[in-house]
Amino acid sequence: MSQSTTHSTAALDLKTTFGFWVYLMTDCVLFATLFATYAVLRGSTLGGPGPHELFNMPFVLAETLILLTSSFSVGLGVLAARQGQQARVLFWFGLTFVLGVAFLAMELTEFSHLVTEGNSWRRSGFLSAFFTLVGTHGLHITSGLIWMLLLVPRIFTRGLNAMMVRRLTLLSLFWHFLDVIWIFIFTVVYLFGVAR
Amino acid sequence: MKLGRHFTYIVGYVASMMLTLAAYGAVTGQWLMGRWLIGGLVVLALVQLVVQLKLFLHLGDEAKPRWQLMAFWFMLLVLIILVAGSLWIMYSLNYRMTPEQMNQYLIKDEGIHL
Amino acid sequence: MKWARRLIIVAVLAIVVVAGLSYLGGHNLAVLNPKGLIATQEQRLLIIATLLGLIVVLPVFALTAGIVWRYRASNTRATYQPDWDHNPVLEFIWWGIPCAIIAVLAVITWTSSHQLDPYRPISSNVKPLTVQVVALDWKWLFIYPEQHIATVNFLPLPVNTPINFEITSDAPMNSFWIPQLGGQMYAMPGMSSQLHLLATTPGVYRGSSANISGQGFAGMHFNAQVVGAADFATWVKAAQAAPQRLDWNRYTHLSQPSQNNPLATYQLAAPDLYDTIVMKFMMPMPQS
Amino acid sequence: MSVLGKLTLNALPHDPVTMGGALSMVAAVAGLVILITYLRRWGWLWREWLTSLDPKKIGVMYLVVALVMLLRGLADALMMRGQQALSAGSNHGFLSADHFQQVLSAHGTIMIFFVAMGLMFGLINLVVPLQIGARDVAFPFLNSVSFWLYVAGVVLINLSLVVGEFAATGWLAYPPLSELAYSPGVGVDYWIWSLQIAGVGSLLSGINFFATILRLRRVGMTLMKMPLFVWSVLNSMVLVIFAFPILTATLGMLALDRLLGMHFFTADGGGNPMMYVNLIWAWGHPEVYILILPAFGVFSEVVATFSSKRLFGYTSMVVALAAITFLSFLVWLHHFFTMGAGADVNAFFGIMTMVIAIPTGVKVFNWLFTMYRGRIRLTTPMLWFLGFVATFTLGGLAGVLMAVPAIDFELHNSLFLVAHFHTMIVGGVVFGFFAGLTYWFPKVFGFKLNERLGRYAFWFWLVGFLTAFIPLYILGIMGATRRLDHYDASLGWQGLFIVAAAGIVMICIGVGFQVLQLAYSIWKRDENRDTTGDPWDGRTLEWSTSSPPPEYNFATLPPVNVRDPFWAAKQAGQTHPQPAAYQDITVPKNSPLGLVIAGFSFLVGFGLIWHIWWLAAVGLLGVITTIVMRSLDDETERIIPSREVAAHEEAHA
Repeated sequence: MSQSTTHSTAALDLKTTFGFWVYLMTDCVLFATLFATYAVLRGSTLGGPGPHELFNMPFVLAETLILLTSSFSVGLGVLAARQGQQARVLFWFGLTFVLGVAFLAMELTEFSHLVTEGNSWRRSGFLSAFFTLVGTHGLHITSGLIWMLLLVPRIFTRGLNAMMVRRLTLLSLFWHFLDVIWIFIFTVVYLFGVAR
Repeated sequence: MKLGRHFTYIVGYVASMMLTLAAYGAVTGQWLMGRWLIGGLVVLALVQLVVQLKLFLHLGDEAKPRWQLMAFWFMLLVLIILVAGSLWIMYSLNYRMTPEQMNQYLIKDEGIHL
Repeated sequence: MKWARRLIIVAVLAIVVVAGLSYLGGHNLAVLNPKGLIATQEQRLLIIATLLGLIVVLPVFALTAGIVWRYRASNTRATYQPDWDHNPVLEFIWWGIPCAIIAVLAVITWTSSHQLDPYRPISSNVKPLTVQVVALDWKWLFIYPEQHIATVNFLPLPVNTPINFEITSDAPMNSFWIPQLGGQMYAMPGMSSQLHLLATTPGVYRGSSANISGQGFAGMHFNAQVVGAADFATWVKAAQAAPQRLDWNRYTHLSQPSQNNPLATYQLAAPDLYDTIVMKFMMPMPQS
Repeated sequence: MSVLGKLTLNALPHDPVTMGGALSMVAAVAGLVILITYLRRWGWLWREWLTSLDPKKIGVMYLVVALVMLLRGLADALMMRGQQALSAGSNHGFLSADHFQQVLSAHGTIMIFFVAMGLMFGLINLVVPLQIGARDVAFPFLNSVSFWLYVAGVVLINLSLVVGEFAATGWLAYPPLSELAYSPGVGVDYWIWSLQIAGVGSLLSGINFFATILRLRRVGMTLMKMPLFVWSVLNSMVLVIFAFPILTATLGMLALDRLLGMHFFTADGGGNPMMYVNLIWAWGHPEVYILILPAFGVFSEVVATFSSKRLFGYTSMVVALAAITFLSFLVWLHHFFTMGAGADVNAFFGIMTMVIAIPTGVKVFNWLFTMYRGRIRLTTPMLWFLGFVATFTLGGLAGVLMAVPAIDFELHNSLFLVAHFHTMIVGGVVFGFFAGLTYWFPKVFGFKLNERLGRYAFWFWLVGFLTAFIPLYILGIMGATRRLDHYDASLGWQGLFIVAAAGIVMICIGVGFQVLQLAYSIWKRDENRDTTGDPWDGRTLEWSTSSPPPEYNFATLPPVNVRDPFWAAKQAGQTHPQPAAYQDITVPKNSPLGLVIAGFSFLVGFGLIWHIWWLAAVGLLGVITTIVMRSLDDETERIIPSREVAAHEEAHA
């Protein structure tokens, strides 16, 4: 809390992590709005295809497990960063990056598959809500990957100083948060959609 | 202590994996039907939420006063008010607005349990 | 000099109030001059709620004036207690009394919301008349399904007859409102909302749209002409012999944006015109 | 699609009135630029103000932009009142229907987003760090980014006057009117993107001050020892944090409808316009509480200081604030009772709405009893407070009336409603921020505002407001709906519209006096210079610094252990304890990157409005690269040597 000493890293960590956490809370409310709109528009298929015809469940399960694994690997990455093991940090964050790209690639194939079949976001209210909800999560994943790409290589030049550990921790918070959001997309959009 | 932190992540990972597969199985294997299935899926999702919040996001591990935890609780409150409120309002509006035959169509074709 | 200034202010205020009241006397205070069953009940509610509110508002004005006058800095005789900053009794009063007032108002709100729900049919031994209202781009279309007639921009109604309005729109969102007969109800495309009114006194009552719907919004007003049952019957017979017939393609021509449409009466050629208009927005999209 | 997307020469205004507005705005901006160049002040402006990260400088800039936008908003109001006073029967006034609807939409949007929010964040930046005894906000760079995003929103919305058009849909652009089918022009896009950009700025400010108040309070200042203004800002920031994401998502979905042809809120294609109304008000109602709570906070400070008394019922006031904050998330349906929801739903939200009147009433009573047994000095801030009590109480009563669904069916979207929310916003928010501006002006600038001219301004504002809006209450009862650009002469409404027009003229005279007051006070600043730092015999920490306070606010950070710490220090007679020795103080270095990020965001907005896709892409890329550049920059702070600190503190003591 005290400001009199030059910026002690502890105070800085506390303040920055708190600010970032509050940002994550605002993102939760943003996704809540998209979920509410999806739930309202769920029935507006206009006679077009509903969730039963559109979702390829094994494909989505694979996506979910990949993202879950990337959440696990980013956690280990931060642990390694706290213990200053530069090589392990690069390994775990590299793995997270690869898994993240894989998840994104699968999602984009699912989207392009839908669009080529004529079920684009223009088709009905339901599809608009589906593309926007899942797409916004996809955009967050993309920005997380860009953040990783710009941050992790700097370990070579800067090493694992206090600022780098703090920024890697914030990145892991963001990534875990995205996995939590995906749990609800997987459940509300896909599982509820296909449930009989 | 070193194993401790690793251990929490491993437990978190395995637990989340199992919860996801259980939910997936419940749907594709049709272990439960109708409202029971929806209820089951909600429970599994909430359990996984708690698991990831505690083991991955370390919710509540901060020193007192725990502002992050309080911010989370207030966010949850706003989220519930917003989603539940919106659904209650929109359900009441839609039910009173869409002509009768449209409601039947929704129930029959889309499987919406009005 | 000070007293002169105050006298002038009081005089000006008096003139303003008198001029205002005389102005209002000569004009139609629609919401406070109800001519329908529902509007009368809503007016009564408005007066009750205002009185309940004044129980708190008037003391606030009195207290403010008194305290500012008594404890003004120049009045050194007044007691000065800089550290007196809490009193449980006072707190109890200004938490308690407003809670009580709001509790009373809440009960009134709960009962009145259900009693005056626009979707609640009005119980009456007279056979209700169904009128289907379609808000178009900047004019009103009224369809009388049972009588097979339709009118544009004017709404004849029988007195003392419950009227079941079914309201939709083939244009941006509008709101169907006749202040002297009752509350308003939104008119929305692809949605059919309901409103139940009953006119108690014959006369001509202005109705208008209460929601901005584009350029011609200010022109979207009409007259609800409430007449006796016999006059209404004669008008219906005349309308049924109207030269113009309202079928689907005349309707599509009518629904093109236009303003200041002349009053018109049609024979209704397409009996389920209203449902088609509502379902029009539900049709599957052309494959895009 | 040409390289300039939809942008062509005929986007420039054609009709005389818009041309007049556009030319006068362009002339004003050009005049300003020429003046600054003539005075050779660009370097000074860039160094001292535009790239500054000092929250006090950013606060002043917020106030300047917000007050300029107040003038634009008032010009719109004048045009509306003029049109409605003239356009009865055969006379159609001087504005076409479409132009009138653009003016009313711009008036509403500018007044809420760019005047009220601007004044609020201006005051918060100036006062909160000082009142909690801190040297800076939690994230200084983020504060600069937020301000410049706000300015980007201001520039974008005003650009719609010169290039293209503005939304003709009302300040909340309800679909389906705001969808492509009924609003094909760029107007609605201008509305969406200026609000999105400014909205992100507001959200970041909300997070910034939420963290500042919770994390950077002076040691010993527990929550229950904070000044009431800081409490009101904390509650307001909670509302900002949890309400603005709803706005961002809803505007985003409307933008996707218009850009990618989606069907969220379209009339056809499976869209549900009612969901937009539901979501926009789920943000909309907390928004109006975001604005009014800091105004309540200002009143708590002003009334306590000018009654020379402790604030009455501190705990009760804090509980009332928390109750209002929580309840403001439970009331939004009262904005569309007439859409046709069920009686249970309407009744629940109606009852919740009237319950909010209880804590608001408690606050008013606590202010009255703060004055009780005090020594009341009727300075201008106190006059603004009394104006607030006079108007806000009536407005509150009208609000409780419309909380009852069955009554709201008769009053919704009528001029009665318009008069109600203007009473709440002008009587509450504007009077509150004017009181705050006058109260803290000497602290920020070092000299007091002229009292006599301030009183004239107040009386013209109050009488002008009542003259403008009491006729609207009556017109609403007579069945006049809002947003009418024309009405029949036979209705007998014209008389009241003319009285209302007289009212707005009086308000403009009031604003004239405020401009005169500012100019006169600046001219005579040496005579009423505030040398003590405590011009009003204040009670809280900000009065313990010099006026204007140094960049680092406080040389030393002694712990606080009581409410109204400065008042206690004055009673104990040691207001300026001299420490043994002063230390170096670190302050954030100036940075232009906040302005650059906002500049690129402006390009993204402009590109998306006019479908100049490459420009939007360039803008986005620019934003990302600037953020990365900022994260690479390590030396973001500079040291103020201890002798400089000592020099200033000796001068002030």
